[in-house]
Amino acid sequence: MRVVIRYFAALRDIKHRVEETVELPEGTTALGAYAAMGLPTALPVAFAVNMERVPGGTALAHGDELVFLPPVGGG
Amino acid sequence: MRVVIRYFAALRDIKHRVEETVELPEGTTALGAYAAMGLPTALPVAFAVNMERVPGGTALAHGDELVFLPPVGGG
Amino acid sequence: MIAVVDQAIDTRAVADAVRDRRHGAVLVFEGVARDHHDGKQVVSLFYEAYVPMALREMEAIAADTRARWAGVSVAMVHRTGPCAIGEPSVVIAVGAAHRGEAYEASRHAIDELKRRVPVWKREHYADGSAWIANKV
Amino acid sequence: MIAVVDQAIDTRAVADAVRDRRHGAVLVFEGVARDHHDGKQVVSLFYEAYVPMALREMEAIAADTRARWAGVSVAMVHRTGPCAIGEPSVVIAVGAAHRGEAYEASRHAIDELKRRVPVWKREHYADGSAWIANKV
Repeated sequence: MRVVIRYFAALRDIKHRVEETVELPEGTTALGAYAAMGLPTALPVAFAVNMERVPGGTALAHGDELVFLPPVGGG
Repeated sequence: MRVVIRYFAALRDIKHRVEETVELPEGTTALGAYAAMGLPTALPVAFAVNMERVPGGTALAHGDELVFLPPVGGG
Repeated sequence: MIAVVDQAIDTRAVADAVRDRRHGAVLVFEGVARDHHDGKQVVSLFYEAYVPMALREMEAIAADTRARWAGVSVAMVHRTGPCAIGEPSVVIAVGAAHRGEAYEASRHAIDELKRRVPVWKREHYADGSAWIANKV
Repeated sequence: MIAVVDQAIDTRAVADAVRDRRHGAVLVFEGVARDHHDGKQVVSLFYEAYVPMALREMEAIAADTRARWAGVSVAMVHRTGPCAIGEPSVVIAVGAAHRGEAYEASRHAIDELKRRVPVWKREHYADGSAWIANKV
């Protein structure tokens, strides 16, 4: 299945990219995708699928937009 | 002794004046001056002498500026 | 900036008076003439002030606020005369390093202003008017 | 008005968006870029946002605030990109019939914005920069 991943803040710095479209095995979870992208597991990220916060164990579906959310700093 | 009295809000409406200079016997208190001016004793006024809030029993002095303060409504 | 003015208050100028590079929060309170009170339709407001004492009290409130919340800046302007519905009758700006103290200091300043600054409000209705005291 | 903008926020426009003849209080919170953080000198800030989700979250916070404090109006604007010291990075305006609910609703809105809206802040120092998370 194909998933769009967008990167922000520290993750954008690490990946040197804003967005990418990746092929992942059916059943891959948000957390699984994070590991598959080779991102540091020590980072306390949250997950958003199609702009909804979801638990890391959430299974992705074809066409999803996945974003890893580092701790926010707005305001 | 001579005292300047200034009127505001409901008291200005009653007295139809903004300010007057009156002669009062030595020892007159703020409350005494209020009664002497024929103002309604039912009104819950406070007293300011020379712009300081004072108790009604405060004796006035020559040259004082006396103001009767109806309940405030600023803000 | 502490002032009593007899024309429209320039809210931006009051806010700008508290700006400081060390502040992370600027909180601006506007008390606005509203079109109703205790179920009655209000057409306009009129404010009267014992101006020199009002300024003294406002200065005292600002000083007290700065003493309680160290490092905050405070500006307060009250209007007198006629005030149309929707126009601010009072503007209080507080600048602070952090938002918690900005909210607390601002609330303290407006509560004290309403309690002790010698300003009186007359509400005008379609069929008359009345002097309205703040609830204590 | 709910918006994410990449230029200076027009605070007056945000405040004007909540004005209503029924409101007696308008409270405007500006979060401002300040020149220090945890003892370090800050030269400037840079904000990055996941814009469509940030807008969704801000809309949800505004709706929640209006639901909790019936009758209040809420407007929120966050800035992205570089933000100079002294400039607002966020402006939240709340209009309410009475000041008590204006203070509570405003505080709720900014606390929620800092907790859940996907915006990130990079602080620039004389000798580098760092992404800074809000304290939870």
